[in-house]
Amino acid sequence: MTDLSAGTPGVDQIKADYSEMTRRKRVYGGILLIVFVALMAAGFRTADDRNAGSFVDGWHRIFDYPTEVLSEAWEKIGALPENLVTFFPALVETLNIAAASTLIGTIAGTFLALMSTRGMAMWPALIPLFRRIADICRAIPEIVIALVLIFVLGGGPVPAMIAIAIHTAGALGKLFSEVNENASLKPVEGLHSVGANWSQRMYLGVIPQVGPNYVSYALLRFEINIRASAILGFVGAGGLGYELRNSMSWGQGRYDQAAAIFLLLFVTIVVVDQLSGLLRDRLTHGFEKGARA
Amino acid sequence: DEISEFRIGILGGENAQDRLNNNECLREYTEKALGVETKLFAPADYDGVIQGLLGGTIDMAWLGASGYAKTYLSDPEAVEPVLVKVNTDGGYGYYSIGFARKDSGITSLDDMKGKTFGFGDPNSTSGYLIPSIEIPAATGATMESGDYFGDVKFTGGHEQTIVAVNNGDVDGGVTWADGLGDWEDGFQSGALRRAVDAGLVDMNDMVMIWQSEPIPEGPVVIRKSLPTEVKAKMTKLWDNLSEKDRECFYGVAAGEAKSFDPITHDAYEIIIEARKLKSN
Amino acid sequence: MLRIKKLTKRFGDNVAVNAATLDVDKPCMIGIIGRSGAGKSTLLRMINRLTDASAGEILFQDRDVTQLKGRDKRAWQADCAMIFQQFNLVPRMDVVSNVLHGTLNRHSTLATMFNLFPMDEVHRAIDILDRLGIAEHAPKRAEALSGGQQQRVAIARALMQDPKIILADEPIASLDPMNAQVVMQALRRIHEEDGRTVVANLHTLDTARRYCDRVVGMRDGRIVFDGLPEQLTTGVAREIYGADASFSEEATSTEIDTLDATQKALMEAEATI
Amino acid sequence: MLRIKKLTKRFGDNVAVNAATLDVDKPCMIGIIGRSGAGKSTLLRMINRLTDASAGEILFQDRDVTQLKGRDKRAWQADCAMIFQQFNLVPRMDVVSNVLHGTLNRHSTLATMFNLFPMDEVHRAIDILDRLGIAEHAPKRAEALSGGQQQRVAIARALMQDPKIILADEPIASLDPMNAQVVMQALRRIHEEDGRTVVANLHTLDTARRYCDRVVGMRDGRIVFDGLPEQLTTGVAREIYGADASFSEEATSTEIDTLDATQKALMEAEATI
Amino acid sequence: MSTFATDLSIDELKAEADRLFSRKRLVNFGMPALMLAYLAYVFFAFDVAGLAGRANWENGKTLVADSYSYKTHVARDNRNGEVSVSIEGERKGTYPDGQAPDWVALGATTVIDLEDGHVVRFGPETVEYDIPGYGTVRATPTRSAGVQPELPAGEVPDWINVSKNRMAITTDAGRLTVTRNRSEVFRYFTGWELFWFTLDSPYYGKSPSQLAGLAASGEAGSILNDFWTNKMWRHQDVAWAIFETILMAFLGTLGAGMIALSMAFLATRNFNPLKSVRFLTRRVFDFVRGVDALIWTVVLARAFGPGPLTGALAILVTDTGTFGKIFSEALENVDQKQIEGVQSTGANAPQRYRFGMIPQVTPVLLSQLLYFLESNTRSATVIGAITGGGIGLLLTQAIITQKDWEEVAYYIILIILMVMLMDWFSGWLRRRLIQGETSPKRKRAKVAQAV
Ligand SMILES: Nc1ncnc2c1ncn2[C@@H]1O[C@H](COP(=O)(O)OP(=O)(O)OP(=O)(O)O)[C@@H](O)[C@H]1O
Ligand SMILES: Nc1ncnc2c1ncn2[C@@H]1O[C@H](COP(=O)(O)OP(=O)(O)OP(=O)(O)O)[C@@H](O)[C@H]1O
Ligand SMILES: [Mg+2]
Ligand SMILES: [Mg+2]
Ligand SMILES: O=P([O-])([O-])[O-]
Repeated sequence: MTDLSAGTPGVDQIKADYSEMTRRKRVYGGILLIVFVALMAAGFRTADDRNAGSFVDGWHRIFDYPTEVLSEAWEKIGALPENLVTFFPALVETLNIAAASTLIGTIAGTFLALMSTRGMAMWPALIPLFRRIADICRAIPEIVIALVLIFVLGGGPVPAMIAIAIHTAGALGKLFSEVNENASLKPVEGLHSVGANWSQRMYLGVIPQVGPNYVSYALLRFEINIRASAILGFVGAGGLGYELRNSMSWGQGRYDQAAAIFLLLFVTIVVVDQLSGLLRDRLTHGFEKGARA
Repeated sequence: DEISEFRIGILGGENAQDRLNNNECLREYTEKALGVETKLFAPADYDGVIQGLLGGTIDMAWLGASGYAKTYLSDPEAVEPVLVKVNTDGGYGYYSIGFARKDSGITSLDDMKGKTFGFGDPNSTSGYLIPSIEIPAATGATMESGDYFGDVKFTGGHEQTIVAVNNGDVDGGVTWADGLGDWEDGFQSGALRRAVDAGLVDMNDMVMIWQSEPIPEGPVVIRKSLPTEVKAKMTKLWDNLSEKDRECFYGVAAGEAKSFDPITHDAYEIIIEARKLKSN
Repeated sequence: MLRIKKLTKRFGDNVAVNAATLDVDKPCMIGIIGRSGAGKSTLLRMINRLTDASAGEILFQDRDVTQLKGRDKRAWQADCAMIFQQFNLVPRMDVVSNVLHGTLNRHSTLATMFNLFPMDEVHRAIDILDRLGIAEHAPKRAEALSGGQQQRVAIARALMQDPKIILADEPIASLDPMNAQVVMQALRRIHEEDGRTVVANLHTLDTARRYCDRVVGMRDGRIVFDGLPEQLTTGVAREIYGADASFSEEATSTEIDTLDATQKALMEAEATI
Repeated sequence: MLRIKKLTKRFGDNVAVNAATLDVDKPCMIGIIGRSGAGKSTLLRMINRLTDASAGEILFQDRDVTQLKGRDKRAWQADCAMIFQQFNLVPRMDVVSNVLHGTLNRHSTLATMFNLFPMDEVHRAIDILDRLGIAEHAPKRAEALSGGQQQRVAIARALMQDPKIILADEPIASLDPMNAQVVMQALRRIHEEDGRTVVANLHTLDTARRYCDRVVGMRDGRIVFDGLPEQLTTGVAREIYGADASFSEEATSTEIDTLDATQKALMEAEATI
Repeated sequence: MSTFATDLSIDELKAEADRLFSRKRLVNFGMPALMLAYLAYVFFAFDVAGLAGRANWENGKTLVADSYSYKTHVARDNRNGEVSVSIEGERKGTYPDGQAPDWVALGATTVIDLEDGHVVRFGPETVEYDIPGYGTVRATPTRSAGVQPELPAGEVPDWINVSKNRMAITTDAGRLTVTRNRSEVFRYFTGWELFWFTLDSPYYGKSPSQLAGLAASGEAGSILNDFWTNKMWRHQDVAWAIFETILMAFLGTLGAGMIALSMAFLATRNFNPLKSVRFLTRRVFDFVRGVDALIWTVVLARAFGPGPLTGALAILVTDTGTFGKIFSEALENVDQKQIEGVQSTGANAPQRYRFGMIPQVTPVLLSQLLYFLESNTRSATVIGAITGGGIGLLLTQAIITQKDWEEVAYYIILIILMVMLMDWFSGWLRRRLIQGETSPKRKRAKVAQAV
């Protein structure tokens, strides 16, 4: 690392090389920019072309639908409290789907992560297997699993819960194993040397290190899962999404209900978002404080 | 005023790609007739097509009666009905059929008391609108969950209703059929027949528990603001399709039928009233 | 007591420990020296069974330790405590819990999950901490302690195991001279007072000379010296370290009083560049 | 040349620099010493106009620098290069680009947005790097360099500005002794060869003594000493640092040769505990 | 931090440790207990026990079996005596008139060999089914008297379902249904039949080597065309659908990135001193993020109609909120030192941003963008299912109509591959564009945090 290394190229050589590098960078940068712009433009044109309405014709109509919904909702503003009460149980169901699937997914994700991290896995040879399992769980959109399960199990919250839990397990499995990779293996080795078994090593050596990060990610996932569970309602998995789809789909005449459900959903998402943001902040913050002490 | 393209919407109920394939010939005829590029769109549910018609992004579609009523109620100036499918027997009606599993012991609406009842799509005439009016008339109670039926659900569509009943997910449900032919075959056409053909249900395991009054077949509608000449051309094209190309007609009409014949808004007043009734 | 016979460890083509043979017949304090990569750590890790041997035997009271599996292996690990250069504590847990980890082998997973350590063990842990002079830190998190204190917690954990042997892998390498002294003295005291065998990898000659009864020198995986500290002449040291005549023993020293200033400063400068 | 008159900076109730007055009439190398919080950084930052003064004047060639705005202020900054303790380079950009940042003030915004610097400036940048002995690192990213090398890049950036004054805020505080020496020698050489004024905040007395023509001592925002290095006796130092009689000058030393071994080792022991 | 004596005696320390451990045990028992209690509540609230009873495992089996097998229908129209053979009973899978696979012998009496001794005969009047180990079942369908079954003596087994107008027999070899109008045999085979070519293609049934030979002799184009336009599996449409899905994700993500970047400055303390504007921008971000992309799809469908543009715009709107939040946080967290370094040379504001800030935030922004590209591919699938189009629509429709599970399986596999490909691609691009990451792990963790 010292500058005394012999045989350094002459300054002229360095200058020539550097000029060459700069030119090359400029050319590449230019090409990249052109390619990017061309891709965006071509992509937009294709999408516009394959769409029923075009962007130019439609953009001034983007407020038509919200206006229709809101004006009806406003007319029937008196019915709002009643609507809110009517759909509250559906909200509880949606929250339950999200919470239960987050809980189950977190547990499964923890397992997947421990199984697929070098130095922690119980069966190191199977690390690639568990990684692929996590990848696949993550790659399948929830809606696919949910629809298949609805076929077998019938509609309702359970297919949605399972579908979201599977996806959550995959997503968290990946995130957690990244956290694990950053965790120090020293405590694990220390525990190994006293004759602790695998579960003791994981529980005492790994979990305390990664716990706050895990919780933080799980909370984030909970936010995402509330949306997911609402979306799955659209395809028959119950909860707020189901109610929202029915009333939106009926349209005029039940837009007041749609607005009420939407309000419930939106407020819930924002509240959970804020709360979990606060909590996560505290977790990571507290974590740093602990390290500094 | 000129148009630069023509967009036809196709309702759900069958595989999206099958629907597009069945209507491909119609697209080609339209292109020839109008001389502009023509596209087919097959959104996931009834509402997708309706929104397209309302927003002016879809020019023509074959709607269900209730769907037309919704379009009309949202914006009376959006579309006008021009044609209707006429069955082989000359009529243009079909039925909403209530059914249940044989082994559940349910044979009539009376047995359904306290049980779970399944509707299809909220915008379906036979899967929701008509039964939601006629069944309360028959039972003398509302369709609210817990009033007469223990629970009332929307399954999302005709196919889902059949599966839900077959699975015991709901105890009874409603779907559509033409009422012709045999129960064992799932009638001549309709959602039940399709399910039988697909090997999904065995009609021996099912019983019919209710049948509605005839429901008028939904209209083929066209956007009002299109140039008169375009509307006339398209109406003529559909009208003549049964003579011009039998194969194509079969695909567009989704089965055997006589032809598409002209119809006007008045035929749907009653459905519109019914729908108004259901809007709170 | 502890007999190591032709113990060998290969990592691919690289032979980390090459037919090491060692005989310990009575409790004593052994220092293992040798330059980086000589195989010191690997040797200790094989004894503790953190690493599997490629060949050879480790006999403890005439039982072959290398053959143990599962529960037996963990039981052996419990008998043979290990102290690491980087302490290897659980940093976010409190000191007492870290010390109690020494008893894990005796408890079921479930019991440890619910923190069901018997109270008398908790008290014994505090007694051990007291013996090492850090009892007042008991409720603190391990990460809140200084390096020397953490290493003493690690020693406490080892003592909690009530082991027959204590292995220490460069226990003072990451400590400053003052803490190093405290830690080495603690180890020596444990050996003297409890009569336990202590095997410590050391990277400085003078530490080995000062605290050990017996010094083993390793070079390129082989044991090239095994004798009393007094036999460790500069010539022998040169051989162990494979150094030429310019070798100055003090270059490896960490003892507070023997530092040659310039030498040290230069070394550090090098290390940081 | 540079005249500072009653320069004051208040942060709320806290007076960081208190009526500092300084007169530099010919190019020289000035070291500013004082303990942490004495106001050294604030003083330099005010001269460079990174921080606005609360009161007082900074006159450079009889123009009041504190009053400059916009373009004029930036032109002054270009004339008065600053070197930071943490180098303040753009770590993800290559070394030459970092050096070229020294010319930003001379180029139009548009050209610089696309990173279009004239080729002859690129060559000059490499020449400067060569002068500082790090030309071969030219195409590397700044973050890939060691601390001493990064600081030399920062110096190169300063030289690229072709400044009338170079301000250096503890340029060697985050460097090890060897790199510190290289960097200080580079600064000294720049002063000697180019005849530029260099003002450097230093946190060690001996560095100030060794490299500076003139030493300024600050305490609690005030300039309490201004004289030749030779005048800087231990007594004066004690006053600057506000230390009691136990103050030992070497405690602040980073020079390689003047280390007192025991002292040093103890200090480190303290630092790590 | 050194060891200064405290005034706690050893016994006091022990007592303190006792308290510490009881507290820990409380937490150790309490947390799992709470989780268990919640799961138990969910178990009852969702009626999992009842669901397990209602679950239709037959459907599950059908689904699994159907996803790797297909059935060939041999159907006789009892009114006119015509026999047709078709794969999956679909028009586009029908054998041309007079043709049939070799296990079907067409004639006055059509003999269908279901193997293992199972033989079905469609006679002019009567349908016969020889079932080994049971006997021969006969049925005579007439318009007037319904289906008249003749079964071997004894109890009717549960795999035979008879009523007046219908008879259905399900065996391992196949399935026979007879109604008054129609007699039909299903025979099941493993595989995805007609995946490469449909029956009407001259290349149907050719081996790969034959095809290679034909391709070499100049028919490659037409072979490709027949495969591409396969009516059964519609490879062309599927490819377009996948493309549309990716297109939605691509346009939505990058469009959102560009809009969010320009808006993020408005929400950042160091660039926008106006607190009210900052507040407003942030609430806008929160709002568009809080309303899910799915809702935006529904809202935008009125203006733009169905299609990929609507889906792309829905993603764009939602992600503008998400990116806006992430980007403004990244902008607020920039290292001031670098900016100061550039500032000290006399650089003006744009130059300070260009050199002091852009190099810092680019990696963060880029990696976020690329990460979302992958996750939006999944969102686009869902959005497509509701209105947009693309592979999501194909999939949901195939599931809802519930007959072609092999197509469902095909689509699911394609979706998984697509998402994994996008994951790999975005990861690859991330590494390429953000080369020389000093600590990739830390950055990745940061990225993940934001998702
Ligand atoms: N897990 C491993 N995989 C491959 N090679 C290894 C491994 N562990 C150790 N080695 C190699 O074995 C040899 C001996 O290593 P070991 O750590 O035992 O040496 P050491 O004497 O402890 O050195 P140090 O003083 O650096 O700790 C070295 O060449 C090392 O590279
Ligand atoms: N931006 C600021 N806001 C408020 N107070 C500040 C600010 N910058 C510096 N100060 C205060 O001004 C005083 C002088 O700080 P300055 O950084 O100039 O000291 P210094 O001599 O450079 O010390 P060090 O050796 O720690 O760098 C300190 O009390 C410091 O807390
Ligand atoms: Mg070692
Ligand atoms: Mg300072
Ligand atoms: O409106 P339907 O066609 O579903 O009755």
